[in-house]
Amino acid sequence: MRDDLTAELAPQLAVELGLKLAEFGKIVEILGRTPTVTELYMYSLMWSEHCSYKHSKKALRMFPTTGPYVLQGPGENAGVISVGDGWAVAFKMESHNHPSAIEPYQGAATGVGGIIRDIFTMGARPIASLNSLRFGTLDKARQRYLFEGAVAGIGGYGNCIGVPTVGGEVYFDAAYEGNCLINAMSIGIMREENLTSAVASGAGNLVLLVGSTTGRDGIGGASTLASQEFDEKAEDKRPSVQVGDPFEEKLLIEACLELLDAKLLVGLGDLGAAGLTSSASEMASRGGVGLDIDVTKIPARETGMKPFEFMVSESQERMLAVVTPENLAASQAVCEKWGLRSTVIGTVTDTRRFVVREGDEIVADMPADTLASDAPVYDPAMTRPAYLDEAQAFDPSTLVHPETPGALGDALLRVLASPNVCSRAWIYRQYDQQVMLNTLVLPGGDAAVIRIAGTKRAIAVSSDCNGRYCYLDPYVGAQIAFAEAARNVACAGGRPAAITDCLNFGSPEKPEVFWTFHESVRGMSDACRAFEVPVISGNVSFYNESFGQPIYPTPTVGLVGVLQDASKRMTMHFKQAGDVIVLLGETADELGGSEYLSTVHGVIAGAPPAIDVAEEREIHEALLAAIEAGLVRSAHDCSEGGVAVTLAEAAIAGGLGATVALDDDLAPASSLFSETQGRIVVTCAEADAEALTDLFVSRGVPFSVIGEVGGERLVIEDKVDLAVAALVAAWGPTLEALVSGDIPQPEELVEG
Amino acid sequence: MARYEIFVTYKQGIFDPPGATAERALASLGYDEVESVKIGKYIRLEVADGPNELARVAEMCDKLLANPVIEEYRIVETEGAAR
Amino acid sequence: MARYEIFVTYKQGIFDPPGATAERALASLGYDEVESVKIGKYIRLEVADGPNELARVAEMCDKLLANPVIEEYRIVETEGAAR
Amino acid sequence: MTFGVVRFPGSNCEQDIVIACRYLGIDVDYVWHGDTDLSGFDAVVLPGGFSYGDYIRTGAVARFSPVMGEVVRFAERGGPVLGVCNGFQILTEAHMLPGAMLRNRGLKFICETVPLRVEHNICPWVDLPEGTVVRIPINHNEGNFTADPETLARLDANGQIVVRYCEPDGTRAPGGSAPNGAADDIAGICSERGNVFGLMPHPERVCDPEASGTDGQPFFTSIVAHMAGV
Ligand SMILES: Nc1ncnc2c1ncn2[C@@H]1O[C@H](COP(=O)(O)OP(=O)(O)O)[C@@H](O)[C@H]1O
Ligand SMILES: [Mg+2]
Repeated sequence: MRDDLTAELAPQLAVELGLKLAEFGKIVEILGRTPTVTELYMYSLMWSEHCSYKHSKKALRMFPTTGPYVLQGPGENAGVISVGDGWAVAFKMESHNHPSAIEPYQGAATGVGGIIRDIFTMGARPIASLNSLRFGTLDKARQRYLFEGAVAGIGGYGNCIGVPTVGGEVYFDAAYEGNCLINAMSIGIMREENLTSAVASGAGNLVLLVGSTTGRDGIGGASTLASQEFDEKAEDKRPSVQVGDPFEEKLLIEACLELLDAKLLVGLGDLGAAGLTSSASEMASRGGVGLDIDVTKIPARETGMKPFEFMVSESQERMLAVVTPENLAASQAVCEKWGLRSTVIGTVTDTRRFVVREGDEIVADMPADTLASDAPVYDPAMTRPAYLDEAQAFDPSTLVHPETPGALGDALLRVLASPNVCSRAWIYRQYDQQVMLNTLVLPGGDAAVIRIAGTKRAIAVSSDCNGRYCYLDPYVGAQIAFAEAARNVACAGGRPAAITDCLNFGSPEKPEVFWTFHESVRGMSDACRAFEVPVISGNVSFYNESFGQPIYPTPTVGLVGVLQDASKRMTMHFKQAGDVIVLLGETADELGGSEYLSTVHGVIAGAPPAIDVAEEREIHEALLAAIEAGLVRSAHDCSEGGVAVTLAEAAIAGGLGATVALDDDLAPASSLFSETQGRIVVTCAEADAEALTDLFVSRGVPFSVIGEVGGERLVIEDKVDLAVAALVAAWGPTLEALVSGDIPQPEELVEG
Repeated sequence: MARYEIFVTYKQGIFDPPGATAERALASLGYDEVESVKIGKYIRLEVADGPNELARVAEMCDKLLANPVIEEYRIVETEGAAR
Repeated sequence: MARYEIFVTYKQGIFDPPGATAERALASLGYDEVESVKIGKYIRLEVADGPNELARVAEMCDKLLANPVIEEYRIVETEGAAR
Repeated sequence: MTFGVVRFPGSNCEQDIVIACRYLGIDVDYVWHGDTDLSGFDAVVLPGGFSYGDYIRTGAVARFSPVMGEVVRFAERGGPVLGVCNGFQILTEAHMLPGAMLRNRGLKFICETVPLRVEHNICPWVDLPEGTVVRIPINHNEGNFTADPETLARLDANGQIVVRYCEPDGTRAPGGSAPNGAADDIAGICSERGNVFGLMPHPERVCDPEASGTDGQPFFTSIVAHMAGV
């Protein structure tokens, strides 16, 4: 066995690789000797935050993860739920923040590639993607570069592999300037019987590496990057950027699904963060077996690669399959057919040890479990951040708010033009939204609707998180993230089935940051319980800081809902003049953390809107009952910008105006822009108005009939009177204008 | 008036999918003598004479024409006349 | 073993979208000295020695590496050693 | 009548074509790029996608697939061939249709439903009255069709320009109506005999009223009626 590390040098290297000395001690204890270079690299990656969840593991136990139709909860590459008729849906969301902050196009592209592999590894065919993005404000050239590059990369990869990108979200806030967020979500469909596990078993079976060659690119990439905060050092990590090859990935999807359909594989795993080390050790540990891998068998992209480089390389578009010797020929034939490389690089053993050799010489030999399962688990300290009291104490009513229709109208136009509210068409126009012919509701509304071909059913999907709310109150903010996703899905006619999440935070080693993490997980868990919706997969991204400044706590929710009857799907735009407009829910005076406060007053403070998840659920159920009864013509929820923006968006999308009277007794600005939760603007045919309101009464949900669809203007009695064309002019062009660098001058934005 | 030719390629160790594809395609077309293919960008600038031209061209590469994170480039000044 | 560098550019009169965009971008970055930008492909082939190498490389260009309908190319043999 | 839909490595709309054809009651089956037998097929479709990753140039590698030699012979015998998006790009690379594709003006991928005007044409693939406006999604990064002036003039004179990008009312904007910058607003052209037809838009995406719409149906049914007629 090679010993290439002296007892003196070992701890030094360990620290350089990001291990704590205590962790190094544990490795020596496990091995009963000084680790080799290869072993140390492998442990350092598997025990990194990104791979081991050592800081988040305990908090995540708060999540409800079970349910009658959950086929696979957290722990595999993706979660899986049954959606009826023997069909199952697999989905997961994952972050690629740090790579994208260095190289936005490739970072975002390989992020999409990685999450897609997680899906077809389960035996599911990817059918839809979403993306959740956060950047600094677009008046900064660097932020425009990151935004434009990330969107192009997401499109470049997803379009090429032929998986539609059907939704997502994007916010721009200075809090993300040094550390953008790129969260990618993928959804796949499969027959229940094809559900596969990333497991190795059966001593004597062969380990087959399929797909791209292995190079030095991405050495310590995602895992290293994602496990430490950003600073000047980020520069040195640049070479770890990887270039994605979506063409290779497309071939991998087809070949792997064919291999699984033909039942040729014992197990299948993808190579993601920490490359071969991670997928191989996890597959071994799941199967309770050992592995014996010879790095000289691995097709190399470069000459002179060291064993540890083979083991930790994050070269993209590679899969690891376990096959019986009998099925080897047939399996390789399938790969060959698709023009893919496939190479036997090792065997499954019954020793439960992970052995790596370079030819005849053993360069690593450790208990397989210890890489995947024995990583330390921490109980990080928490303290409630000092800033909270002051931020929450801010009282928006101390500001001078517009009162006259003119001023209120200007405020509405400014909020509509805000990068956080304006049209997202500039983004999704760069994404293939329709390939596979299943997208029944395209991006642009609340949730996208994807039909499940061959059934009457469909799924509705949305990803949401308002980081400002979470900054002002992580517990409430995380509940709202869930509630808004569920509300968007309900507006499309879908009942929430399960969620995935991507928890983006600063350093867990900072008690104040960890407190916000813990509160967010608690909030999301409580919301899930109130809706009886499980968390079936997710991802934690810590160390989202730059120069010591953490981002807003950003616990993003990716929610999948089910429509039993796809023909009952609902959309958000006004349909017909004369339709009656009903506001579900009641508006309270809640401008804290609102888009209006930030856009018009430049203030990000106050208590975020309150939320009662039980009440929220009753409102969704009432809406769903109305939709299923065929009483609803359109439904659009209130989120950033309040009911005024909701009405404006429904008018813009429908090319129809409305005349409305809001019967609350709030100050006009609060009435229009308050971001009170649990509100949905619903329209129905005049003939159905009574039946609809009766239904709401019988369900005991608060509502008010506020007006009528029609005309070419949006008229909100005593408050707003604007041509729909003016709304379009404000809402439509913002992103394109900002990206092209012609930034609206401040004076263009001051109230007239 | 000078002409600068710029050759942009991926850095050492960064995977070049178009090159790899061309390699396979040429082989399947029977060009077995081809051992490797790299595909990058070829940029031709016509620049009005001025102070520290070359330095400014390099600046243009770093800022816009190349992506220093994953690409490297080579600048050659050629006669404006050159074809 | 020889190295061939191939420069593929659009023919006269064919609009070059990336070049035009780069031209505008450089101007907006203040590089007013730039009079024109053309963006094409830079292809580097490592070829095992054999009969009529150059002719075969030209053939590869006509068939695959360039599209004669819109593109023209220039082949330069450089030392295998050259960077 | 049976359609054969070619699967190249990297194609990703072949299944969409098959779904659309089945919906329209047209017999259809896949053809592997490595096969060289088209007997049993009455029409051939080259689908959209990113054959060979669109590396080097869109369609540049797919054009050399074994099946393509047979597709050329099929077309020379007068067999109807349709190329959608990447299929159109492959047809130009194979010189089965004139011209070539450049990157979209603006260098952005474009996915959106756009109005197209049916021109006076000789193409049996589109039997719609001249001037008909249909709304069909485009979905590409390299749909900026270009050809030399003579070729453009010839295409026009011969009725080989089948569909053009236009404004919603069917007119053409002075500055051009093509979102991708295509020469002469060209969205789709056919060969001199008319039997080979390539277009950038995706008619297969608007064949099912339950899901999207019906504007794409004539792009598949016309040829069936035409073949039945002869
Ligand atoms: N990054 C993105 N990628 C794709 N679609 C997006 C993206 N960002 C927003 N969208 C789409 O734009 C529409 C509006 O988004 P958003 O304002 O977040 O809706 P909501 O307020 O209902 O959550 C939605 O259909 C959403 O899917
Ligand atoms: Mg919404």
